Amino acid sequence: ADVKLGLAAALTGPAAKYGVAIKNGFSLAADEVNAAGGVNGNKLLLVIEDEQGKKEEAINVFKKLIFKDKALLVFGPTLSNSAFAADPIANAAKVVAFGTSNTADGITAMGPFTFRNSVMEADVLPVTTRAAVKHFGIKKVAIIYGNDDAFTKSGYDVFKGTLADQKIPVTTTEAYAKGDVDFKAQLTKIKASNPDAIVCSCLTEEAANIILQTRALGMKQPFIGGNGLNSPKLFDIAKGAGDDTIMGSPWSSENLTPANKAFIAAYKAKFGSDPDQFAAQAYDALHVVAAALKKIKLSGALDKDRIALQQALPAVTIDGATGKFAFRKAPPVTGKEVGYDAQQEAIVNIAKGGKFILLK
Amino acid sequence: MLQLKNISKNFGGLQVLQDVNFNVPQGGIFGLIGPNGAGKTTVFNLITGLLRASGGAIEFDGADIGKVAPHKITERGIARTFQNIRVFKEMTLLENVVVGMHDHMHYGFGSLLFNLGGFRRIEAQARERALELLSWVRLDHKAGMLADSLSYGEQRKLEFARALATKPKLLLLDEPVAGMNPAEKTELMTEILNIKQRGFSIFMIEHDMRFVMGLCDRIAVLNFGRIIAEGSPDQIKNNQEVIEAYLGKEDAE
Amino acid sequence: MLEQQLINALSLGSVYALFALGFTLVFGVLGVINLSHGAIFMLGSYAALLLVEHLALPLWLAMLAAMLVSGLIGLLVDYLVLKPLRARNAPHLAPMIATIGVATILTSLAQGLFGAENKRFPVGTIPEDSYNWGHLHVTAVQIGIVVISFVLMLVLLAVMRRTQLGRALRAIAESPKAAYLLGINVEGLFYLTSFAAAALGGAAGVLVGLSFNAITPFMGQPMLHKGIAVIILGGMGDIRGAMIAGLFLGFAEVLTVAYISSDFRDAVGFGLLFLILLVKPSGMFGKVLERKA
Amino acid sequence: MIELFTNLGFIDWWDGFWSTYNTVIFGLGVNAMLALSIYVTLSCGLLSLANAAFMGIGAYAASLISMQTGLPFPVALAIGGALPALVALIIGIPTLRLSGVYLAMATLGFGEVVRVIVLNMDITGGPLGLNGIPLKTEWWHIVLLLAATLYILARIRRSKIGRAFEAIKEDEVAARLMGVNVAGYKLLAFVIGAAIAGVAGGLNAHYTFTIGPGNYAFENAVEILTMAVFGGTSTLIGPTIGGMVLTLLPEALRDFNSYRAVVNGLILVLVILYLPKGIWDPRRIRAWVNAFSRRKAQAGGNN
Amino acid sequence: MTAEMNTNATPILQVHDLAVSYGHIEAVKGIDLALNEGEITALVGANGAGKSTTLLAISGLLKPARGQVLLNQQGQQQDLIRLSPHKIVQSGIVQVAEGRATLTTLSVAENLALGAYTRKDKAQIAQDLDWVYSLFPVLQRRKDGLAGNLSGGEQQMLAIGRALMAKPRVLLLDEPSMGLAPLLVQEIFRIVQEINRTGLTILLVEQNVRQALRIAQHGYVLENGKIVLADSGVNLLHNPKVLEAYLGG
Ligand SMILES: Nc1ncnc2c1ncn2[C@@H]1O[C@H](COP(=O)(O)OP(=O)(O)OP(=O)(O)O)[C@@H](O)[C@H]1O
Ligand SMILES: Nc1ncnc2c1ncn2[C@@H]1O[C@H](COP(=O)(O)OP(=O)(O)OP(=O)(O)O)[C@@H](O)[C@H]1O
Ligand SMILES: CC(C)C[C@H](N)C(=O)O
Ligand SMILES: [Mg+2]
Ligand SMILES: [Mg+2]
Repeated sequence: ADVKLGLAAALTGPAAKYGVAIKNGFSLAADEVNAAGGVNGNKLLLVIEDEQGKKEEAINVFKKLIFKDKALLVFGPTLSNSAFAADPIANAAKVVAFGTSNTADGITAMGPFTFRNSVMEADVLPVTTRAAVKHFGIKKVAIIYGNDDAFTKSGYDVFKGTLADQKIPVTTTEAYAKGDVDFKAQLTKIKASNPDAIVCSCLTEEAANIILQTRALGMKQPFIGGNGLNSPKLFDIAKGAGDDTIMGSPWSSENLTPANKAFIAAYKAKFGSDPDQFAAQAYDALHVVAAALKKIKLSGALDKDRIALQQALPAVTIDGATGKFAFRKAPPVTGKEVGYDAQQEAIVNIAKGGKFILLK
Repeated sequence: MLQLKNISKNFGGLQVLQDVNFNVPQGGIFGLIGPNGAGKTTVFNLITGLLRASGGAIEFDGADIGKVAPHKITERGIARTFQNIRVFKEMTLLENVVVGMHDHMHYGFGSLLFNLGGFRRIEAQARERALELLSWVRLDHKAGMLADSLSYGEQRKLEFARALATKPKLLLLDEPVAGMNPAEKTELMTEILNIKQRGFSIFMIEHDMRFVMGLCDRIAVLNFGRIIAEGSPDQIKNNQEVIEAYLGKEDAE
Repeated sequence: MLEQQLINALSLGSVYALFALGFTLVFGVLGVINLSHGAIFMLGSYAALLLVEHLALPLWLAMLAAMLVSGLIGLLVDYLVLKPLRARNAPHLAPMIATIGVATILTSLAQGLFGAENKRFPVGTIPEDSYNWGHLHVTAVQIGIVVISFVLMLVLLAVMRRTQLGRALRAIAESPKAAYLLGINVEGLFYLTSFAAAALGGAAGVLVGLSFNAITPFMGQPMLHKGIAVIILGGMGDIRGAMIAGLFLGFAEVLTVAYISSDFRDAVGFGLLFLILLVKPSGMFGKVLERKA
Repeated sequence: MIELFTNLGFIDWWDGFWSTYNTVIFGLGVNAMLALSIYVTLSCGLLSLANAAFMGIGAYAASLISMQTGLPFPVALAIGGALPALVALIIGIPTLRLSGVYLAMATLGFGEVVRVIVLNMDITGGPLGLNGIPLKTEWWHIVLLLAATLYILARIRRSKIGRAFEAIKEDEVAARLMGVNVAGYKLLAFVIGAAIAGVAGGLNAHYTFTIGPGNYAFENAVEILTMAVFGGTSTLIGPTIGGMVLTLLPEALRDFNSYRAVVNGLILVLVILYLPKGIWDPRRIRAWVNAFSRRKAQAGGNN
Repeated sequence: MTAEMNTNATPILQVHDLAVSYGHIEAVKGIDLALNEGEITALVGANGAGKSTTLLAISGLLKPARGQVLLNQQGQQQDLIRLSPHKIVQSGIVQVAEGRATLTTLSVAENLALGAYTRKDKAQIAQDLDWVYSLFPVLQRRKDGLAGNLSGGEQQMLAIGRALMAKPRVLLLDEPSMGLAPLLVQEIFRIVQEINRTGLTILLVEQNVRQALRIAQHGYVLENGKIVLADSGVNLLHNPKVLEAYLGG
């Protein structure tokens, strides 16, 4: 029988650029698995729903996937913001919620059924920061971040801690809100504080614009950011102005492992465009689940199977597009069972000529 | 019962009333006349608390009401009609009148919430009384219609009934017969006399001289914000200054 | 830094003002808070973008064409939605709610047609580097925005204050019935207003698209919020008020960031609005009729 | 035996259906309450857009109580209603002097201020909002509170308070001179609306697991208004229906996928165009009924 | 109807079988009126008889259920029913509506300027403005103030003045004397006669029945939406029915 896997992704709305990549990554992987005869003879069937990048929709979609479509597990949602809203439902229903792009702190603290293969900001940013500091000889930085989004805010918190740990003084901290387009006031202030680099906990749209406006103000500082910046979109908008931006991610197109090469080629063949981190993580996530499914025997009783899957998952390791992957139990929270984070090394990239390449 | 003492009012630089003094006696019908823009409506607005006087005092039944809020003034027993009709257009005639009884409907919140006897009795009485008031102005047959569907003149009558519903001691009428034809005016004159008989005091502004002279016991004349004459209808009719400023030579109607 | 911030404020304020001009015009004349103004603004931006990208039109021509396109969309919205509501004597909130529906439709259509992604004008559409005086940096778009906003505002102001057309528009604003009795072609002027307002919105869209490189189907929404604050601050329907209030908001936001904290930037607009209305219940420049009865 | 099977099938189906759609179903009641909360102020001629903020205050208050104290749910809900009412009382006094759109915008401004405060506070979780709010709302809570709201509002409507509201809506000056304490009644309407919105917020928070500052912003304020106007604001039935229909609509349109919002918007526009006074317009319905019975009578006469 | 209608005068405006309803209520039930060129025609009737409704229908602000409003344009009869209101004004029919329709947020001068909206003859407009100011000096004194701040009577003057600025061929006056002081009432009737003498056709709706019939060549009496009497002004003035019903005996 088919194994139904739910996917809640932001296919429309401002986060669609991530969501569509995610969807592509999943369908690519599912096709591969099915072409190879499925898992234990069962075909994988993706049930894809659009959660629009909104909390409320994420909740609705999760419920639909879990209760109506009776999916064995649910991937997504795209944004951490939505994950905070939707994952508790999966936990309550004892269904695995598997995030492939949620990087905020505390996602997996929501319960034992929360999994993610996206690497937490808390793991990525310290590495990124250290590399950037070394590369540019940075003494002090300014921060700009979106203060009304779970992901950008949580990224900011991590940056703040990291910078304190690494003893890099912060000249000024500036915030913006979703949908803002004019950052000149904040940037002028940053300019006056004269930092060596600008740390940006942002989603791509804002980041690109921030970078452009920084340059228009005659500032030359490089940017440091997290996976929010990791989209070709950044360069569509910012063009060359984005150069020298340093970004940490578990995936890079230049990471020439066989698995990654195969992934990139297959993706290009299927969709005619270059993949990105989010496609890669989605692609890997499906393979992780496929590996877990191989290990269990589906009984047909949904409740049991769901739990079986949850129990099988933590032990899975694969060598995927993002490299070697394993799960790691999330940091404990008193009085609560927790889920599983990704155990993966971040790769630090630098933007050159309109794309991210490995920082050597 | 109502005393205006040295009332003055200005809007920005425009002096609209200056040292206006007069008394409206209890029980009678008092008239205020004067050319357009003399400040008559402004006097009403001051009395009913919609405007604050720039100087002077207004006393009603011996108490100063110069700073009392409009709804409190109504509570004290002054009601009015408006020159530019202000009925509640989207409400039925009956409801319009019942709104006027607002202050006199005493039931507790509990009674309201659980539709207790007190609530029902008071509401029923109010409706009954409203119908009666509407019948005074011959609108009872339209009681259930929306006020919006009334013609101009009918709306005036509705305002009249609504004002009476507040059980005023003093009724202020701002041009009550504007827009009515002579027959209707005559009818309303009888009505007003009836009301006076029932113990209401009336203070009216009106440009229709036959009406004013026929009804009022006393008349004050306002011109450019000053009282230029006060007296009985006959005195006013023959006052040279009033004739020049207001009445005109030949009395046409 | 202050000088630079003042320049930032002036250009930001001009954007707000320009957006608010059309918005307040519609309110002033039609008495409708047209919540689709943001969507029309967005479409103006896309129109110019498409013309520049695909037809390689020069910018000034693309801008005029975009104004025409958005003007026509405004006209269409008026014809299909606002006019029937006028004819049916709809209660005053109905048109506003209907324009919410229109905004939803236009936004999601744009999303379907152009995608949800950020777009920008091709590099080189306008000179991108800034003019520098010492440490001051001003871009060509910034200058363009300020100049165009002021010119459009002055023209509109002159029309409203000095011409018979302007008087007629104000007459309609107060009472269409009275206007009809004066022989004013009320419906015609409603259309004209909707067209002109939308065209102004479109112009604002093009300028914002040019200066912020963030053309998205959703770009109208935040602008709409600011626009609402601006037209209220300025006194509903008051052209000059909208202009001044737009600038004022720009300065308030920028100076808040500069001297208080960027955390409060978004609260400033509505926070000020809240405070100012408490002191002046009809906005900074709104006139009140005092006459009560 | 067969019966038992079908019953089991039904129960199974029902379980799935209920678990999938209970948020939507709960949303029916909560949104009806929200639409009613704005109806109260509208019925008094106040266009107040603060209800989203009041809902938020109620939601945060109730959730924090549930999450951080051991107080029972009814207490949390009661405080969720009382706190916004108190806030309404305080801000109402200066704000309610405003009229029309100016009031709308001042209240919107108030909402924005509340949002930014919540965004910058620690106890509220800042932009992350509160997550993992215990699931305490049950269907009958909503039914009960919606019914209570409807009952109380219906009683008020038929009383001198309701008439005073209506008179104020039509003509403040005239109402004042009919002895109506206009400022007082406006404040009353504002406070009642805030309390209803607050309770609705508390209920909502306890079945959505999560709340955040973005849930009570501009769009939400406008959406609440939309529900009321869409349903029709001349009776209590209108907002109730409006809240429910607009909750169901997006769900019903799920099959339109990416054009769902287009269809949603289109329906909104069309309904307003053809029913400018909302879906539930008693006068129109009466007219239809009359026309229908007349036609029937005619048909009867012909026979 | 024994009226000896003035057969020399041609009707400039003819209302034929006009019926107007508000929802289910028929307020005007198929009436005929004829306004002779250069004459004053009075239309009288009780409150709610349908006078204002008739005028609004002629001006195109209410869409009648049936009937015609025919305007005589150089010998051609044009039916105005289908025209939109501003076209009707452009063809020379101007109304001073009940309740004045003052544009309260515009200044007095702007109100007057808008009266001349359909006109292009600038020089003549300026002259007419002076004339209106001379008729109503208070308007000149308050010309820059907001019209909404004028007293009731002042607004009435403004409304009439504004209509005169339109230089109409036919002037429809709905209770012009309402709310005016006695002196001014005289003045208004004098002005009505004066402008009538310049060739203007006037349809006068008045509650001041006596005065109205005194200056009107023709009069109609409207009752419950129907014309019940039509005669010359003088005759109506002495008609016992009219005396009883409208003049209070
Ligand atoms: N709010 C205001 N601002 C400026 N002027 C005002 C205001 N209210 C009234 N006025 C002016 O005050 C004067 C007196 O107005 P008021 O309405 O009292 O006159 P009135 O005697 O009632 O006249 P009428 O008989 O025409 O109704 C008028 O000239 C009017 O224009
Ligand atoms: N908007 C409306 N809706 C419903 N009925 C109306 C409306 N306006 C007027 N009517 C009704 O139509 C009839 C005629 O009204 P109209 O205003 O024409 O009377 P009128 O002769 O001008 O009276 P008045 O002398 O009082 O001004 C009245 O019975 C009135 O109740
Ligand atoms: C798509 C990504 C930018 C999402 C982001 N990492 C988040 O957790 O919200
Ligand atoms: Mg007056
Ligand atoms: Mg009339």
